[in-house]
Amino acid sequence: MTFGMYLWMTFGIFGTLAIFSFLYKDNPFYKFAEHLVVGVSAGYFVIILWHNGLTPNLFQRLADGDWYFLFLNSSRPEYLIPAFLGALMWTRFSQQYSWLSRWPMAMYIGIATGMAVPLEMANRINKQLFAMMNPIDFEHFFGTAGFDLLDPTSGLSQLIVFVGAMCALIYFYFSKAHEGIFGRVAKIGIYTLMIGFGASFGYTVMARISLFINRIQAIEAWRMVGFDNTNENYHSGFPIVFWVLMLGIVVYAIVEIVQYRNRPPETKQPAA
Amino acid sequence: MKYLLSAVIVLGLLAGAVWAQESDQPSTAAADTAVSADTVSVAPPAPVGNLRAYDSDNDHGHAVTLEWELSPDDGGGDNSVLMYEVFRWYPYFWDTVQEVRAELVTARQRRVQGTLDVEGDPDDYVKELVSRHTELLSTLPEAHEQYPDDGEFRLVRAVPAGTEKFEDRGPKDRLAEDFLPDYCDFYYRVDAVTIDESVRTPSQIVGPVQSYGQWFNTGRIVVLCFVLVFGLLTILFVQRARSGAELYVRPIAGIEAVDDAIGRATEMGRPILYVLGLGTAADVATIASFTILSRVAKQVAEYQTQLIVPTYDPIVMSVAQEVVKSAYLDAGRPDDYSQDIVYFVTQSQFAYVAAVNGVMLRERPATNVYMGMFHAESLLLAETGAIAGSIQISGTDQMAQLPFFIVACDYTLIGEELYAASAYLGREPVLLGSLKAQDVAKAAVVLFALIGVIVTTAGSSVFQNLFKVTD
Amino acid sequence: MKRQLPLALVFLFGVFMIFQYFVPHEKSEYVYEFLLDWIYIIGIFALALGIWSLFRVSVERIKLRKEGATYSYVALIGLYLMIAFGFTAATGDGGALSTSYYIWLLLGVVCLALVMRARAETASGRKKLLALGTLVFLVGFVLMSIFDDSWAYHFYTAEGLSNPMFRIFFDYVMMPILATMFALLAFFIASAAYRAFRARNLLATLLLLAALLVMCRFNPYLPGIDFIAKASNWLMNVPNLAAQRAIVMGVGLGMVATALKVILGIERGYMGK
Amino acid sequence: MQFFERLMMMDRRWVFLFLAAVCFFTYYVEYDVPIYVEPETERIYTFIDSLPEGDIILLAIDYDPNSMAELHPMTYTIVEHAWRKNLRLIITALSQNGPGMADQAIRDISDSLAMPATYNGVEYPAREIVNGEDYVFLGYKPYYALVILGMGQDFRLPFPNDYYGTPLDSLPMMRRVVNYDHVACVISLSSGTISDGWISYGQGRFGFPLFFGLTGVMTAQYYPFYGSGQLSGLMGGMLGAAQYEFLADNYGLARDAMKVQLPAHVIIILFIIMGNVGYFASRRRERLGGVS
Repeated sequence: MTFGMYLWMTFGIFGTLAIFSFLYKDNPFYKFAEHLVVGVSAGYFVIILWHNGLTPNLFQRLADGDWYFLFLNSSRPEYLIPAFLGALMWTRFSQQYSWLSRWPMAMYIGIATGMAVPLEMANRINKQLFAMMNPIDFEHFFGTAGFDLLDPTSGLSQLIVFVGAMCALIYFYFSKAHEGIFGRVAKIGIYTLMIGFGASFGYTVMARISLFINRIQAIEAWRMVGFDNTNENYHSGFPIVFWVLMLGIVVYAIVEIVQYRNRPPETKQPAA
Repeated sequence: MKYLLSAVIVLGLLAGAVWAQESDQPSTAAADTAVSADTVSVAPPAPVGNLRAYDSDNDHGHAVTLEWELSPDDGGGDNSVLMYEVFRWYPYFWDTVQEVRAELVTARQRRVQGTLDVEGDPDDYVKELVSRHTELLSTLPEAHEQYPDDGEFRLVRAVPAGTEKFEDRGPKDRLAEDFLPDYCDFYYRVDAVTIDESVRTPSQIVGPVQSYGQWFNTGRIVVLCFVLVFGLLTILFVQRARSGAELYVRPIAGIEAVDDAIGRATEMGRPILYVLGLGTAADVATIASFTILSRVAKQVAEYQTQLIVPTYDPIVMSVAQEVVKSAYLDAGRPDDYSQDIVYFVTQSQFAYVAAVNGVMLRERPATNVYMGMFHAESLLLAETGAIAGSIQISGTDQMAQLPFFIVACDYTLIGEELYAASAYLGREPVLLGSLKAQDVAKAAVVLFALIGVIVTTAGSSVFQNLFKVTD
Repeated sequence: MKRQLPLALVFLFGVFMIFQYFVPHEKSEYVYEFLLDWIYIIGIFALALGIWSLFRVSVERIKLRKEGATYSYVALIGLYLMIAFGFTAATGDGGALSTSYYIWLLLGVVCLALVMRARAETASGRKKLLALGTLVFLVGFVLMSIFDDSWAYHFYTAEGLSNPMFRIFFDYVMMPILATMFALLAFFIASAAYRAFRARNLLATLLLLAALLVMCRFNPYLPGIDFIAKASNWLMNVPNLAAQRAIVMGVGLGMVATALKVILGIERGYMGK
Repeated sequence: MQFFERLMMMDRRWVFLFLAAVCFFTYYVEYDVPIYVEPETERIYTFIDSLPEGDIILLAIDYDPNSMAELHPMTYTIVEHAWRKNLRLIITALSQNGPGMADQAIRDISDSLAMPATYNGVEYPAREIVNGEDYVFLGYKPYYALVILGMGQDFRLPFPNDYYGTPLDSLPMMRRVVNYDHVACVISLSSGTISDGWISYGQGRFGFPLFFGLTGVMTAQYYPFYGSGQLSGLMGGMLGAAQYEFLADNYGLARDAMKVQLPAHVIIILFIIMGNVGYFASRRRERLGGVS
């Protein structure tokens, strides 16, 4: 880990802390990091789409033609059409020609939705409907290995899955008001849905916390590099950089506390 | 009938050919066993039974399926069969085609790297090679008809003992090494092979069989029926809706909330924030969101409240501008529309959310409406909205984000209710027609599932197999 | 012409793509892959639309000196640097970039800033001065790139992707900031759990109870953890499965319906009527 | 009820500070978190564990760096387990900015395999990992749906040569390996969209055993496919990774993170309960006509 790379790593940690400072309030460090990532990620997309998207799909195909013939003499001139249509999309900016951009957009949406219709019907409806018709196993109704209410493979569970899915589907039935028996069936349906959402809620909480832990591990790795004297190009600069950043945080905290303490009374920070 | 006749003749021919092969086979085998006298001399296994070959169904061609009965010595008898080797008859002409192919592939690669040193224009050299290669390929069927002379059986692949079915599938790419041409007569032979490679027994040769692409995939008939019936239902209900038939749609809690939330915003004189989510213009949730946006924009234009629509995707931005402009037109206030109501922020998910959060904290909108496709940032939006003290109405079909919207927002449209909202709010007879079509389809699905479970639990899986989709 | 043709196009391509799914023949697959290539290219051009719009919004903020205009500079410079890194690479396989490369970059940044300042400047005298300054730096910028052979532009081949600065900006600028934005959610969940997640009605209560059951599984020191773990596993495999299956089917029908409406020209929302 | 009243009005930044402090503190405390293993994860482990030596597994690292936090532990523990058992790996990375990260992860793991590591007292013989014999890294190609379909015909169709540019035929491991029939199973680690591709274009079409590693957010959504048999196993988020690490007796990133997951979840559970108790208390007082 060279010193230059360690400086970049410190900048990465600075970016992390700048974004975390959003938790305190929307401060200049956060705005700087936010706009920097907006610009850099936009630039990154331009490069990735140029090198991975346009070059292999368009330029290399037209490569064996010559630019002064507008690539019409290339072995695959038909790729000029999507290029032209793509350029047509840019008429969006001019007021009077913006209707021209509707043709490529119409093609884009026509192809995308046309592809989705049979695919969604096959994968989401047919296959799940087929799975819904699996037989309910009445011999092991209360658990495959002896009496066990909580056995997911028992007949009872299969029955609950079937009834729950049916009622949930009926909840999404819009042609009949939810009253009487129909209302009660829809009620069971929305209850099943809520349990389903509760389950994915629980998993999402775990997911978010592991993202935060990942940030702790990154900061920990940065600290260890700062004091790792086994590293061959280690010199006193490493800990200095570490302490400079730490000092910066402390100074910023003090400035904020001082500002907070003697702020004018009427602009008391609303209990956010 | 035609096939039956030709099959019988061929069989007669084959019996002769096999008998001829049979006679010379043991002699070589005997010679080998004599040589490897020290190893345990394994008796040649019984041949594979009634080998059948036919074109693989429901594919784009370039594939032939072989089926056979296991040789009695595989699993039974003296169990000496280790594997089966599949052979196909290749005309020698095939080797010349392969040479031209290899030359063309290397020429192309070198052309891309610019190291193709050939007299004259390298592009023309490549184009000439391509035309020669395609011309050779077109004469392949004749070469295959010269069976059995000037060609030989070559190993395609070895499959372990116990397999009764093998699919000889080649890529459709003409430049691939193991390209399998369509419409050529193929002849196959399967050898039962023992541990000692040389001790084997060939089956009788089967053929001619041609591989070709089908024009309809029978495995997907069920999907086609569902799509066609659903399409007809949609057209039928839309016609009825157009002809003014009153179509009932049950009230949806989340949708009423949108109307009185706009009223609240007008009283308090604070703006309305409408977030179209992270989907592109082709995503169904975003398209549904456009309709709700046009309704909200029309009401906002009438009440002259401020509307803010930060967008994530360029096409969605341009479409939303179009939608809001026509909404202001319909409300009779074209001059109130300004280019900056709908503006593009960024293509990066979290930079977008941070910017929208900034707007929420600065502008303090009375109502936040989140309709469309949302991912991990949904909670960030809902939480900041709660801090800014606005009424929040959300709707998405992304199941992973719904739990957060349900517990953090005042009203949430769950999955399909978003699509129903665009029909209900838009009050377009046409959209209502499509919604009714969906309802009928749902009722049908529920019915089929009910019958299916009863029938399959009673023991017969006939009804269930009606709905089987073999890709 | 303005309205009928796009609708006809959507119908034509939509119906073709629907029936293409049922025709496995090689020719239909060839057209399928061909059309997929087309919308891939059109999609890329459309994205250039987005970048242009971001550029326009930033430049507008700087020109009108709106609040926070300095941050627009940061965004523009970030955009410029990333694009500059993506299209240039050091000659020779050393990959190390010479100092003249960094000077060239700096010239570009100064040029960009001066152009923005010139556009935002109203007083004509200063405007001319700034314009002159921009010209000088621009000439230096162009000359540097021509006479400096320690690095070169690569538009056709993808050496730019292995430019060390491109990788550094990806690893140490983009990734930490974006990852931290995700991590913010852990805090928002904590504060939302405390303030927003209310058992307002029976539905929200059911949701919270199921969530608490699933979350308790992480704490093996709880009494009766075996029962909780078994119950939570049952909850995932039975009620959750039923709910998700209904949602998958419901959403599937919704997607197909909306897609059909678009193809049949019933739903024109995306075209803005 | 003043206590809850004050708690409700408390500035939310104290909540952040409290959570951050607890997480940082527990990260440095050494204590072990026992793991309860679920059948969905166990089926993946037992399948890989039962594979004979030299079998090939297709590992699809289809995630981007922003969901690396949860899926990297899975990659590390599965690859290490497979190589410990002398299995061979074909690795693909079908997400746009994933290949660089996947390539770096492979180098990391092969270095750690080279050391005669004694993981928490478990003796493992050191092994030299050779590209082309123990693993093949195919890299990235756009249109993941077409790539999955293409690999069903032949790996060489979408990937004539591997990520490093060497043609597939010159790699010793790839001789006689053509498509999914020669692969024991496919394990796809992804955060959603590409997983759907593996279900409909991969398993739906070619019928190989398919296992999934998913981010926590997407796990619940894929249980219907586990229920209908299209998926043979499922690992959900950091917990799934920790369970696999526990089974493979390889204390790694996930077990390390579980130390922090435990208190964090306790805090959030407490907050939900406290928030709701405060909410009901204030509502009851309102109904009694007290000061709202």
